[in-house]
Amino acid sequence: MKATPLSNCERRFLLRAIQEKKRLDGRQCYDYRNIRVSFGADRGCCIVELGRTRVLAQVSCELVPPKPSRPTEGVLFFNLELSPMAAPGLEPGRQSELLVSLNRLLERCLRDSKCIETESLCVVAGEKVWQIRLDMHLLNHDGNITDAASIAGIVALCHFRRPDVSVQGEEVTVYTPEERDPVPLSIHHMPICVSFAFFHQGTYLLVDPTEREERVMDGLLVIAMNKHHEICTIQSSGVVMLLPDQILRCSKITAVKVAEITELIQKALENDQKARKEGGKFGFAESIPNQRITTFKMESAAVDTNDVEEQAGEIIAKADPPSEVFASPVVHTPGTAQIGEGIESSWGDLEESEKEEAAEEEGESEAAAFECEKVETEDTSTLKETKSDEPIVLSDSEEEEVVILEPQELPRKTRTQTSIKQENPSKKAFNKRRRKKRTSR
Amino acid sequence: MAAMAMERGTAAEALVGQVVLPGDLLLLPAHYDEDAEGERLRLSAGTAPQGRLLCGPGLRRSGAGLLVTKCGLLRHRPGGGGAYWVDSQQKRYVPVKGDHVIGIVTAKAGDVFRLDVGGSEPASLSYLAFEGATKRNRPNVQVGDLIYGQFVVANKDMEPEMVCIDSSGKSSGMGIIGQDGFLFKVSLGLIRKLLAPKCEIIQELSQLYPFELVLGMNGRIWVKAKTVQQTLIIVNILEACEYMTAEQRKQALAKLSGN
Amino acid sequence: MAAAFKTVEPLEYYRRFLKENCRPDGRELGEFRTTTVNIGSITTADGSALVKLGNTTVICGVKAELAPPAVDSANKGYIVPNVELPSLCAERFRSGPPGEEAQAASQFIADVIENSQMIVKEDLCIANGKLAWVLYCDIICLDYDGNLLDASVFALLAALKNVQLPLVTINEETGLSEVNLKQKNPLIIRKHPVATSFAIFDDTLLIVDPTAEEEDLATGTVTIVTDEEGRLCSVHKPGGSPLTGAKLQDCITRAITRHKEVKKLIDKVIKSITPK
Amino acid sequence: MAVEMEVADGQCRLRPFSCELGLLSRPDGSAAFLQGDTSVLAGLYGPAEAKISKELPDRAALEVLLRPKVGLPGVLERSREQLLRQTCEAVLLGVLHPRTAISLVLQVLSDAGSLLSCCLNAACMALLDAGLPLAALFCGVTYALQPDGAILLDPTARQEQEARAVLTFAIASSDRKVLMATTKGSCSVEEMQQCLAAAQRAASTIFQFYRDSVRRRYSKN
Amino acid sequence: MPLDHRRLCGPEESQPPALWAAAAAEDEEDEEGAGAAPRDPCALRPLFARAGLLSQAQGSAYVELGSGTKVLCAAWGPREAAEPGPGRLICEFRRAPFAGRGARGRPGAAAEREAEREAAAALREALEPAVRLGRYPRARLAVSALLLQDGGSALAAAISAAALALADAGVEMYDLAVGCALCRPPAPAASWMLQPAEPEERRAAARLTLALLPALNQVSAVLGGGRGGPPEDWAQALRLGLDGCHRQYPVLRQSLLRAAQRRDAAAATAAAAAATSA
Repeated sequence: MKATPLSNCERRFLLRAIQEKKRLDGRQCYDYRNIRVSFGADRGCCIVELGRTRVLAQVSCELVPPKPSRPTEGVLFFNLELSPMAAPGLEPGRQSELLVSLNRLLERCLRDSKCIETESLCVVAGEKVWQIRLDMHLLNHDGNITDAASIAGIVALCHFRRPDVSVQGEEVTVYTPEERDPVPLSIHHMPICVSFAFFHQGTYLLVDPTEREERVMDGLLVIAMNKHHEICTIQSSGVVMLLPDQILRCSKITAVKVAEITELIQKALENDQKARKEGGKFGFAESIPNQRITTFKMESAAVDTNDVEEQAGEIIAKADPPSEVFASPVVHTPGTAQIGEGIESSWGDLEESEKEEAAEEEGESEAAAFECEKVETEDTSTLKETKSDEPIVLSDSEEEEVVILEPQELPRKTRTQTSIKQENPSKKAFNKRRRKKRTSR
Repeated sequence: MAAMAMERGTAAEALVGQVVLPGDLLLLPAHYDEDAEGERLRLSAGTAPQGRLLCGPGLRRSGAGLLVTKCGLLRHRPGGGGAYWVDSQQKRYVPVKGDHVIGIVTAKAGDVFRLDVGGSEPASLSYLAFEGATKRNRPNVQVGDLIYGQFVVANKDMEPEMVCIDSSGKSSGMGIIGQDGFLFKVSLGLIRKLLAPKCEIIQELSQLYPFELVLGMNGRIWVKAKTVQQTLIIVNILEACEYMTAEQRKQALAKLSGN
Repeated sequence: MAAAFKTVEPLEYYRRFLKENCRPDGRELGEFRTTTVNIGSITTADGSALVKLGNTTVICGVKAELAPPAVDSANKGYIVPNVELPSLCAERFRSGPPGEEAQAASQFIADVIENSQMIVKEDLCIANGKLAWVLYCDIICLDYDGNLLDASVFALLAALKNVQLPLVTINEETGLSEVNLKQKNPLIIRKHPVATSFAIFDDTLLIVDPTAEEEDLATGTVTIVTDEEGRLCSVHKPGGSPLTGAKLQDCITRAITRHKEVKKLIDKVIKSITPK
Repeated sequence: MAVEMEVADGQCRLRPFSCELGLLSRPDGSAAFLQGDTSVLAGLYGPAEAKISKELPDRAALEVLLRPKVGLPGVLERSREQLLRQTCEAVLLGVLHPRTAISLVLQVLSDAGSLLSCCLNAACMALLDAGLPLAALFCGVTYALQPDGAILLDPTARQEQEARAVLTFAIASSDRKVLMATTKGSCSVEEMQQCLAAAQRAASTIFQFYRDSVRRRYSKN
Repeated sequence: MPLDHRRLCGPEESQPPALWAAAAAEDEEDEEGAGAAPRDPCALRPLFARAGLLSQAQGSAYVELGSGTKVLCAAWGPREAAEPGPGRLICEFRRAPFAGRGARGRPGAAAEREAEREAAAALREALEPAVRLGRYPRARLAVSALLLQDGGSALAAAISAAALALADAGVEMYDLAVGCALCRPPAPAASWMLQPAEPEERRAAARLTLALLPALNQVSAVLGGGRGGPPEDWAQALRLGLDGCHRQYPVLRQSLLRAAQRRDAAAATAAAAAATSA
């Protein structure tokens, strides 16, 4: 799928609008788009919508042996996928440059910031630790994947609960949710990325660029920060010519945005927690915006299955009963058998014992010719080789293919060779001869 | 089985203006039944009696009736034998001969331009298919420019071909679209609505302030007003029309003109 | 003439035959091709079988290895089936890792094993939580002339019937496992699933055991797997032309007959190599 | 408990269904489909330009991708993609768009049982939303056979686990025929036919749900 | 997580049972060793060859050696290729996962792929001089070999089979290529041995595979290595190997003739059938 090209007039208009401090969606330069967080029924699952950009995140866990270098620490694994549904031009399984850099940035934001305590994920030092896996999927790309993914990632991590475990001696017991309440991860702080797009050689900057704005921007600056105003990651890309005070300005804006977003996240987490605790409804079904005309819901509906048994019985009764007549197998040689007659196959059919005699006889008559062929070779060595084929007899009724490697059990077929012995292969999968229907002509 | 299929069928007239789904069978008045087959043949042969029914987008002939192949609202135009078609809210454009569309130039290749029109393959447009163009006097077209043109060839088996002149060699409004202004995309359903004669939305908008507007059947809209701000307002209103009722739209417009 | 007609209008060519209730290769609509099985031909495998359905040829080799059971199923061994469609079996297959068709076939075989319980994974466990058998069942198509699934299921069954596992004991003192390669036992095969595939022609006609050509022209396929008790181990209809329940029942009826044929065949071939 | 009562009634229940159409801005068609807590998101692009290697001369080349929520797609996903693709192909009038590509991507959002039927429903809704020409609709229905032999409609993950067999069908809207069938576990012929007959009944309810969803969507035109 | 997601995977690690039966395994090897001792070093193994057995491939051949080696080959060509210049021969060599003794081969694993690629390259070396590639400009010829069971001398068998398959496909060739393998046992002063079996190959001090174009009497490929020996020693090996190739040639030729006859007969039958039906 090819992406639609950007026309010259769009490019010019967008840049002019930015100069006039106008944005397509009516935002101010430093405005973030609306953020919506919804949780799945599973723990550690959320969808974050940043305007029309949408990211799904899911956290999962598994008991694994720790890394040898860090025997008392859990393992963290992060992965963002750009699903081909997110935009035309994204292909499955392709590690584009964009994807690699996004993953590296998220890794730095979530792992290097040490926001998750990995020591608490150790079960048995050097033997078993929890591996926490965070999968993120971009579902719709309308710009600023970084921020959306970083929010989705941290929300999913906060929402996640791993099974409780206990260790007694060597025995590790993993409890089901019914036995013991699952435990949350211990998260020290929540780093959140805020992206700034730069235009006109760094003169203008926009927070949270949309996809179209990204297509005309010169460069991007991403700052990850937590609500304690600690910068966790800072990274620029593209052509960014920044003055020191611009970076300072950006970090101040970041602090404000991070505070807002953190509050929003916490509220969303609390609401979900409350719904779960009070036995209310939760999960994606609850977060579907009912008022929209594009959504529709149906309550649990009954399906009448009263007489399906009769209906099924009728179908079976009407069908013909299974035929009692069927072909009986013919065993050719030990280990090889066949059912069905007839159709020639180019692999040749396997031997049929009754015909062996015929083969034998013909073989005899050909023996002389065959030996001639082999004379020289047999002179030079005790050649154990046997012929692969019968020489040319084109009798139309019976033409066969013969087989050199006869099993020991059938010594009569060793024919002129005297030396065939131990190397006989034990089976005859490929000993074959062509059999024609004699009746055919 | 045939009986079952019949049971599903509903008289076409009864469903006009209603939502139909693929697989629905529309029954036509009985007198169409006998000669349903070979419909097209006779049409082209010109021997068909008047009152031949036209079967438009989203519908197929199926025995005596019509089979719906797209979801949307069933439309009917009386007159002659009448015409039925399905109006659907689709985003992806499929070129149709005679459609006026906005294309983006993606390449110049020999004597033709390649244009992205949002279909499954690029359309071609000859250098000479502009008003007044000759071998010497070629139009000044750059990659990335917008062109408003019309399909002269568009079918499923051939590469679509566009021109910017009508049959008399005049541009009649087609050609390169100005360098200013803004391009955006809406659903094909909305475009059809906007292009309908006496479209309320356009009429209401035109009372706000003057602006230029080009509507492509491929869902692309180019708009240019005096200022960036004014252009943006038009863009936002048109985009919002996708899901607004007339009532909501009037309220929004009133708010704007109040400002 | 006939050859040219076949090339230009293959579908019409087939229809002419099907109208007369027969197929270009002389079979009736409900007739299988010659089925041949040969077991034990690969001596480097712990069990093997070569199955031919007409031209279609499939070989299955089983290798048995030892591994600790998975944490969440401490009393179970593993069965790992994989179907390969190497580039030599037909022109359309590329070399390299398995494509969609091979992967779908692998999953189908895995489902048949699981659904039929032909081998109970608990039987493969040697010491709870410590040691279990891993049966790698590699099914390779050597010549693809249609109906891969039937041939593969049969080859798998025949190869598993052919498997001889050495005796493994756990030495109580040392806690180590000991393998006695001299003493071998066959696997316990609890069920004998047999697959029967059909191609759907022109949305209505069902023909059994389709060739590659027939599969190409068909508008869909159905595979029914039954066991010796006539239970359904798989009803696999991967899309294609819609069918009624009654048509599906016809397929099942044919599959039950086919099961009897194949079961007899496998019993006979196993008997032929069993030392008396 | 509730389940037993339903069986006693001779009735089976679908879990609450919801669906949102056109929720993604980039794809040409999109739909989220929820059955209870199971949910699948579908996005569709096309008919678009096909890669030459994938181009088909006489019809559109349909590609279906199924993305699991955790990890990369594997053999199971590949085999389900084949089921889904061939089901879609059976109703899609691909001959109307030769040499083009249609790409349908399904993302699992939550698997709480009957996932394959939810995938089928999401796929069909996305096809509808994209406005592709279809000869008919299809819907997915999953039945579980409980150890006591009773049949259970639209089972949850736990019910699937406890079941003796799980059968999933894709039913076409024309004549309620079977487009796709796949089974897990083993069952008798009678049981299979019962589930099929019941699935055909359930299909009517689901198609009505489709119709109501689309009606609501077009309610403001 | 570099897991193979295109195949069904079992446990991350598993061992063949023979590992746990160390004592027993040695016994077995000894037996084999003893059995091999009286083998005549110049003896060839029984050879079975058959051409034209696959229905889907344009050309095909199957070669089986008495030691248990089984190779199946298919050939296609010519097919249109994008790149200009003379025709290209694409060779593929695959080992069935169950082809070897001991642990199952892991298809797709790096080591496995590397070994297969090396064998494929050797195959191409051996075959290219035999094929009239100049006759197929802008075209591709393809040969795939599948080793079903490795009983030693596998590459040599694959070379013979691949040449047969190409010839069977009707590809224009100067000559057939015949492969032959040799090895030198580890014992000091041991002489080279023709067509080693798998255990012999495994223990060998030096190995050599060569391909001969018998009609032209030209060697098309030599691949060997191991503990060094004097040049005369290797020359001796070469002579022995060439002799081995020459001795195999009639059998291979015969199988091709057979295949051609069979094809003619089938065509005649088909023609007759068409005639009667008409």
